[in-house]
Amino acid sequence: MSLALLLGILLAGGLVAWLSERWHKDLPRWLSLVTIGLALLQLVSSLNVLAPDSFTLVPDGRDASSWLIHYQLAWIPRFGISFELAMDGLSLLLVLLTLLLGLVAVASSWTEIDFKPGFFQANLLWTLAGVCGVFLALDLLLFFLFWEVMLIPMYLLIAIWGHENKAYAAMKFFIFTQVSGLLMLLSIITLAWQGYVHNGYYSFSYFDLLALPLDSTLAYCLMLGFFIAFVVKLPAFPVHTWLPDAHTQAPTAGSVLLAGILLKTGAYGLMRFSIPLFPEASMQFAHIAMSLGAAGVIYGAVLAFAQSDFKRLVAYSSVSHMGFVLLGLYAWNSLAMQGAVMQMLAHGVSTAALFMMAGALQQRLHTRNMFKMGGLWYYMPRMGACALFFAVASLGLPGLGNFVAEFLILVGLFAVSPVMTAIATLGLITAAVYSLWMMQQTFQGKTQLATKTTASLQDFGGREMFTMAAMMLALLWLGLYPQPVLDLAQPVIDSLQALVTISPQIAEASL
Amino acid sequence: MSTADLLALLPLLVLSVGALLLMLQIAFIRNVQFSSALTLLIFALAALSCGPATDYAPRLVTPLLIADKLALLFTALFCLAGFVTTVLSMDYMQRRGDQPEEYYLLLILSSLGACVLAYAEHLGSLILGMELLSVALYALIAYPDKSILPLEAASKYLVLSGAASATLLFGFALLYAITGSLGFSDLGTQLATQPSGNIMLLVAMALILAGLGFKLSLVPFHMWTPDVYQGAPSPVTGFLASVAKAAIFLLFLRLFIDAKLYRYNMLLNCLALVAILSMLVGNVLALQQDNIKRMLSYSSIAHMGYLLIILVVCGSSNNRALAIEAASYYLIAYTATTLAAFGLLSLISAQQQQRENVLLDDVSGLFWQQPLLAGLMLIALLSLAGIPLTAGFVAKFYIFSAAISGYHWGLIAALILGSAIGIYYYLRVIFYMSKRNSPSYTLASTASGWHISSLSTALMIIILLLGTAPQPLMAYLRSIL
Amino acid sequence: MAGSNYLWLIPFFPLLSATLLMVTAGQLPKKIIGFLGAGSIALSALCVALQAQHFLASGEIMQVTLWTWMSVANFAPGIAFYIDGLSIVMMSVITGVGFLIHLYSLEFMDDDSSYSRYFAYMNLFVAAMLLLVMADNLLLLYLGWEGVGVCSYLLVGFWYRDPANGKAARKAFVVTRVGDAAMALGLFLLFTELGSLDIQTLLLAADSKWQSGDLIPTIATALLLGGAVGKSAQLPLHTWLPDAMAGPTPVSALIHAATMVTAGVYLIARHYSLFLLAPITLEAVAWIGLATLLIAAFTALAQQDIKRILAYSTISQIGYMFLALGVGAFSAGIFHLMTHAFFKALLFLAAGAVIHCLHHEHNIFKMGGLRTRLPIVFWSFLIGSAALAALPFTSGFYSKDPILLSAWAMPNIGSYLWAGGLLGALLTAIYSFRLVFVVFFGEAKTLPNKQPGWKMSLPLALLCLLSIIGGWFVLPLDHVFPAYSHGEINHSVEIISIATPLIGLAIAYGLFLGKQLSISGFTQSTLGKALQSFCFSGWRFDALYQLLWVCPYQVLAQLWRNEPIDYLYRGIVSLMQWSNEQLSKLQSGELRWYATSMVFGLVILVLIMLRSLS
Amino acid sequence: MNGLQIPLEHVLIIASFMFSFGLLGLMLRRNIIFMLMSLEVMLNAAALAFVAAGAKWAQADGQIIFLLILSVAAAEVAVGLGLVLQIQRRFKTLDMDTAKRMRG
Repeated sequence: MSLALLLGILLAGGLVAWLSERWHKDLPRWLSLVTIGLALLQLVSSLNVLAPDSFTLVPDGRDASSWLIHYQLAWIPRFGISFELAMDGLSLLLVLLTLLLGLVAVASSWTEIDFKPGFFQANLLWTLAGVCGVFLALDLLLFFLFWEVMLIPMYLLIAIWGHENKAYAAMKFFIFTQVSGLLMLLSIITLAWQGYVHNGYYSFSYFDLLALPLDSTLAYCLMLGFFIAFVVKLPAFPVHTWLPDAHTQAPTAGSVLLAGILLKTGAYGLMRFSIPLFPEASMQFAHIAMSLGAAGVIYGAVLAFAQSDFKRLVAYSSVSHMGFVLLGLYAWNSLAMQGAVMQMLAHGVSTAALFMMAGALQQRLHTRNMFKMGGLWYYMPRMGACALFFAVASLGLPGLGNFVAEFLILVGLFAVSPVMTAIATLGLITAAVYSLWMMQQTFQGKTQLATKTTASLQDFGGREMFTMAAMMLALLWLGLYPQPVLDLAQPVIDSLQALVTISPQIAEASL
Repeated sequence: MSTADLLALLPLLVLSVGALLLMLQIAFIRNVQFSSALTLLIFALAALSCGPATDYAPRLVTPLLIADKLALLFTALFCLAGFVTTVLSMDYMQRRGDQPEEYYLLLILSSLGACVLAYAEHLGSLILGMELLSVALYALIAYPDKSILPLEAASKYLVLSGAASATLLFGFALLYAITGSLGFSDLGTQLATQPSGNIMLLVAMALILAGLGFKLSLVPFHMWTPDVYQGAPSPVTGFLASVAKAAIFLLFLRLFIDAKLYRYNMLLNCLALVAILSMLVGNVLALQQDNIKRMLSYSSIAHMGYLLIILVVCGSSNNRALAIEAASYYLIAYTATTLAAFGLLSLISAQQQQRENVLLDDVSGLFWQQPLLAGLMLIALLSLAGIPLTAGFVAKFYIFSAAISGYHWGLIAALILGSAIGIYYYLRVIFYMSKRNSPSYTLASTASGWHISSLSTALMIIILLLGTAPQPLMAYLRSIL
Repeated sequence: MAGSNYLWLIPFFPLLSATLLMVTAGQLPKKIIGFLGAGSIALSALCVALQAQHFLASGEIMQVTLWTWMSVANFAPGIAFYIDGLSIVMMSVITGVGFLIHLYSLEFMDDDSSYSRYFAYMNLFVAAMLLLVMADNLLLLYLGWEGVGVCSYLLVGFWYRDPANGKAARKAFVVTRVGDAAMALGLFLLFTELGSLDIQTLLLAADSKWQSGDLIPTIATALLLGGAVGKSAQLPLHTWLPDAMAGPTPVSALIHAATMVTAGVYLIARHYSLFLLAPITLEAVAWIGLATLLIAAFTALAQQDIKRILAYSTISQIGYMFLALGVGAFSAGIFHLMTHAFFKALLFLAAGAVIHCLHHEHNIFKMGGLRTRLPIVFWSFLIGSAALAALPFTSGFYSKDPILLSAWAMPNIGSYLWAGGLLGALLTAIYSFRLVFVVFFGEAKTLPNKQPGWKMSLPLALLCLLSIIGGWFVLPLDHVFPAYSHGEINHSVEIISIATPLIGLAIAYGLFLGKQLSISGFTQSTLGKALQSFCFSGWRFDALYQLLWVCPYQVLAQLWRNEPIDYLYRGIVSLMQWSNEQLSKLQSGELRWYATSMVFGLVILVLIMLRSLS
Repeated sequence: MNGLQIPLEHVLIIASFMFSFGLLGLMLRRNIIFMLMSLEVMLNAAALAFVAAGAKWAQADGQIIFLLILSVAAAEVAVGLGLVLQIQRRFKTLDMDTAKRMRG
C-alpha cells in the first residue's frame, strides 16, 4: 500500500501543481518540491517500519513476500493482471535516485519556465511517478503500462518547453521508445500466453513467468523483444540516435530527468526482466550485447568529441557511459553488476549536473554552441569549478562515483572477456578527450562572447550552488564510501544470480 | 409474434416509433430545439430499453433477427453514439442556419439501420439494415446544402456504396444459388455439404468480402474513405466512422462465425492479406496529412485492418471465443474514441467558413485555450495510438493476445509496423495542440456550453475507464459470449 | 604523534587546506591563503619527519586501514596505508621539497589574481601524491595516480585564458591517460589472476603462483609499465612533458620534476618482485630508459627555452632511473629519484627566479650575464647543474654512478647499457653547462627588474644544500629491496664514468663560453640545420603522433559527426514519406478511378480465391 | 412451373454480364446520371440472380429479396437524383470528373 501511496502522492501532486498556477505563478514549483518531499517522506516512513536486517537478507527471487515491501491488488483478473508493486534494494536505490533527481530537476528549472509553469511541474511530477512505477511494478503488464505512460509527460515536456527543434526531437524520442515498447509488449503477451498454455491460467506476474519452460528459439526471440526495448531506452549503440536530439532539445529539467533517470529504466529492465526471464537466451546473446556495449562506449565518446553543442556532447557521453552498463550487466558477476548499479546512480548524478550546467549556460548566453563560449571561468568561476568537477567525474576520476562504477564493471568484465575489457578501457582515454575538450571550449581559452554579454554574466547563485554542492557531495560519497549502496544492492544481485546460474558464453576465438 | 419477441426487439421498436413521432412533429411543429430534444429522448429511451430486453435474450425473433446479448449491447452502444452525435450536431447544424429537423430524423433512421445490423441473422435483415443505414447516411452527408464538399462527398459515397451493396448482394445471390438458404447459420450448415473447391462459392466469397471490405474501408476498397470523411459534416463523419463501421463489422463477424466461413483457408488468407494491406497503407497514407479529418479517415482504415486480424484468428476454434471478445471490446473502445475525436473536430469546425476542413493549424494552441477539449482530443488520440491507460490500449492488447494465441506473426509484424507509423501522425496533432503561438484563427468562440463540457468529460471518463478498469466490461463480454 | 594511528594526518592537512581554499573560492585574505597553502604542507612535512624518525628508530612497517572502500565479493580494497622505507623516502621528498616549493610560490605567485586557486590545486596535488605513495593497495594507488594527473592538468593549464596552455594541459592528461588505461588493464589482470589488489598480498601470491618468465606476469608487468611510462614521460609517451612547462614554474618544479613524474619509478620499484618474475619486461624497462635518456638529452641540446631544456633533462634523468630499475638496481633508482628531486627542483626554482626577475623571458639567448646581477640564482643554478651533470662530490654523482656501474654489471647487454648511459652523461654535462654559460655568462641582453626575496631565496639555499649533501644520505631501503652488488668494481669503468661529465663540461665551455670552438659551420650546413630542427622538435614525435593518432581521431570524429547510424533511420523515414507521397497520388479524388480501383481489388480477390483450385 | 426450365447457370451468366456491364459503366461514364443507371443495372443483376436461385430452390425467398433490392434501388436512386439536382445547381455540370475538390 505504501508504494501505491508513493505513486499516488506524485500523481496527485502533479494535478495540484497544475491547478495552482491559476493563483500564483510561483506556486507550482514550490508545490512540486513539497510533493517530492512528501514522497520521500512516505518512502522513508515505509522503510522505517522494516526490521533493520531485512535490508541485508537475500530475497528469494521467486517469492515477493521476501522482498522489502510487496503490494498486490487484483486489477484485471480476466487476464491475471494485477496491480503488483514490490521493492527490493535495487528498486529502493533507483526510486531514491529518481526522487532526489526530481528535486534537482525542479531546482534546475526554477527560473527557466515562464510558460504554463503549473503544467510543466505537473508533467515533471507525472514523469517521476511513471519512472517510480517502472522501478516498482512487478506485473509485466503493469510494468509496460508505466513504461509507456512515463513517455507522454516527457514528450510534452520536450514538445512544449523544448528548444528550437523540439518537434523533431520529441517525435523521435517517442517513436523510438514506442516502437521498441511494442516489441516488448509483444514479448510480454507471448510470454503470458506461454504461461497460460503451460499453467492453464493467465498471469502477467513476474514470479509466475520466471521459470517458464520455453522453446529455446522462442525464448531467444522474446528475449530480443525485451532487449530491444531496454537498449533503446538505455540507449545502446546503434539505437541511441534519439538521445542526442531529445537531450539537446529538452528543457533543462527534461534533460535532467531523461539522462538522470529515464535511461536507468532501460538498465533496470535488462537486469530485472530481460536476463532473469530468459537466462539461457540472454547468456547466449551476451557476446552480442557486450559488443554493442563496447561499441557504444567508443562510438559515443568519439561523437561526443565531435560536437559543438554542449548538450549534445553530454548526451553522447551518456551513450558512452551507458555502454559500460550494458557491458557490466551481461558480464553477470557480482563485481560487474555492482558496477552497473553504481554507474546508474553515479551517471545519473553527474550527467544531471552537467545538463543543469548546460541549462544555466543557455539561460545566460542563449546559446549551447561551445565555439561561441570560451574563457567563462573568468566571469563565472564558481560555475567553472562545478563544471570542472563534473567533467572530471564523467571522465572517471577515482574518488568519485563514476570511477567506482567503471572500475567495478571493468574488473568484473575482465574475468569474462579481456578483449571487451580492453576495448572498453579505451573509453577511459576517449572520455578524457571529450571531457577536457568541453572544459576547454567553454570555460577556458579566450572568450568568444561580446563584451556586452560578458558584462552582465551572473555566476551561480545560492540555489544553484546548493544543488551543485549536494550533487558533488553525492558523487564524493559514492566515490569514497559506496559501501552502503553496495550493501543494499548486493542481496538483490545475489538473488538475481540465484535465478540465473549460468554465465555468459563468450567465444573469445571469434573476437 | 409473442410479447417476448416484441420485448426482445424493444430498442428497435423504440427507434422506429420515435422516428415516426419525430416525423409527425416535423410535419406539424417545425422547431429545431424540440426536434433535437425529442431525438435525444428517443435515443436515451432506446438505449435504456436494451436493459429490459436482455431478460429475453438470446432469442431468435423470426428467422431474420437474433436478439442476443451481444446485439443488445451494441444496440445500446449505437443508441448512445446516436445520442452523442445529436448533441454534437446541435451546435454544428444550428450555426449554419440550415433547418436541421429532418437531419435528426435521418440520424434516428440510420441508427435504426445500424441496430438492425446488430440483430441481423439473415440476408433480408442485412439488406434492410445496411440500406437503412447507408441511404440515411447519403442524405446526412449531403445535408448542409450550402456547401460544396458535402455534396461531392455524398455523391461519391452514394455511387460507390451502391456498387458495393450490389457486389455484396450478388455474392449472396451466388451463395443462395449454391445452398438455397439465406439465414446465416442455415447457410453454414448447407455450406458444410458443399465441396470447398466450388468456383461459384469462391467467387461469391470474394464478392462478399469486397462488398463488406468497401463498407469497412479496407484496402483496396478504401479510396472513398478520406473524401467522404472530409466532406461530411463532422458529427456525421463521427457517426459514419464509429457506428456504421462497428455495425458492419459486427455483421461481418456474425456472418463469419454463424456461416462458418472460417473453414475456408483461402478466405482466411485473403483476409490476412487485406488486413496487412489496410494496416500498412492506411497508416502510411495518414502520415503527412495536414487535414485532420482525412488523417483520421486514413487511420480508421488502419484500425479496420487491426480488427480484421480478429477474423483471421477466428479460423482456429481454440481461440475463437477470445477473438470475439477481443473484437467486441475493440469495437466499443473504437466507437467511443472515434466519437470523441470527431466530436472535437465538429466543435472546432463549427466556426469556419470551410467548416468541413479541419487542418492541423486549426488546432494549434488548443491546449492553452480550451484545455478540456484539448484534453479530450489528447486522450482520444492516445487511445487511437494505443497508449496505455486509454481504451485503445486495452483494445490493442486484446488484438495482440488474440493474434498471439493463433501465432499469426506476419499479422503481428504488420500491426506493430502500422502502430509505429501511426504514432507519428497522432503525435503530430498533439504537438500542434500544444504549440505556444496563437494561430491567426482564434478559437475563442469554439462551441461551448454545459452540454459540451459534460459530454467531453463523459467521453473522457469513458475512454479512461475502459482503459484503466476494463475488468467489468471484459467480464460482461465473457458472460454473454 | 608518530605511529600508524596518525598516518592519516599526513595527507589530511593538504587535503583540508585544499578543500578550504576551494570552498572559500578566493574570498580569504591573501595572507591566510598563503598561510594555509604553505602551512598545511609544513604540518604534513612535520608529521612525515616524526613518522620517519619513528620508522628509523623502530624499523616497523606501518599498516593501517581507515575504512573499507568498497567490498564486493572478494574484491575489498580499503582506504589503507602501507608505510615502509620506500614510502618514507617518497613521503619525505614530497613533503620536504613540496614545502620548499610552496614557500617559494608564496612570492612567485604573489601578483597572480588566482592566488587561492593556485594553492588549492597545489595542496590537492600534494595530498594525491601522498596517497599514491602511501597506498596499501593498487586501487588507492590508482586514485592518487589519477589525482595527481588531474592536478597536473589543472596546474599546467593554470593560466587558462591562453588556449595554448589549455592544449598543453589536455595533452599532458590524455597522453598519461593512455598509460593509465594500460595500467588499469594491468590491475584487472592482476586482480583476476591473484584475487587481490592489496600490494603485499598480491606480490606474495604472485611469487608463489608464477615462475620467472611466465606469460601472465610478463603481460601484467608490461601493462603496469605502460602506466609508468605514461606518468614518468618515458618513450613512447614522453611528449607531454615539455609542453607541460606551460604551467607556473614552481608547478614544473614540484610536479614535473620532483614528484609526479617519478611516480612511474615508484610504481615499478614497489612491484619489483613482480617485475623480477618478468625478466623480459624488466629488460624492456632498461632499454626504454636508455633510449629515453639519450633522445631526451639530444633534444635538450637543441632547445632554447630554459624550461624546455630542463623538461627534457628531466625526461632524460628519469630515463636513468628506469635504466637502474631495468638492471635491477632498485635502490640506485630510488636514490637517483631523490637526488634528482633535489637538484631538479633547485634548477627549476632557479629558472623560475630568472624568469620571474626577467619579465617572464624564457629564451636563454635573450638572457646572459646574470652571474653578477642575480648572484643567488647563479650559485643555485651552478650547483644544480653540477649535480645534474653528476660532477664529482655532488649528489647527482653519488646517485648516477651506481646506476652506470650496475648497468655495466648486467650480463650480456651490460656494456651497451653502460655505454649509452655514459653518452647520456656526457650530453647531460654539455646541455646543463650550456645553459649555465649562456644564461649567466657573456653579455647581458635583458636586465632583471627585481631581485628574489627571502621566500624565494631560502628554498633555493636549502635545495642547494640538499643537492650537495643529498649524496651522503642513507636511504632505509635495505628491507625493501634485495641486496644488490655489482660484483667487483672495474676501476677503469669507474674512472671513465667520473671523467665523462668533466669532458662534457669542457666541451660546453669550449662551445658556449670560451668561443675557442665553433660549430656554427656545422649548424649552418643543410645537414646541421636538419639535425638541429630534428632535435629541436623532439625527434618529431609530436608530428608522428599527430599523424598517427590525433589526426585520424579528429577526421573520424568529423566523419561521424552527423551520426552515420542515423542515416539508416532517416532512410526509413524517407521511405515512409516517399510511400506516403506515392499513395497519396492515388487518392486523386476522381470517382471513376475509385470505382476502377475497387474493381481491380475485386478482380484480385477473385483471382486469389480461384488459386485455391489449382 | 413444369414448362421450359432455363438452367440456373445461364441466368447467372446473364446476371454476371449485367453486373460487369454495370461496373464497366461506373468506370467509364462521367455523367452522374449514367453512373446511377449503371448502379441500377448492378443491383438488378443481383436481383435477377436471386430470382433465378429462388426458382431453383423453389422458394419464395428469392423473390422477396428481389423486392427488397428493388425498393433499395429505388431509395438509392431517389436520394441520388436529389443529389443530381444539387450537383447540377452547384457545379453546373453533371460530369463527375470535375468533382475532385478533395484529394491527397
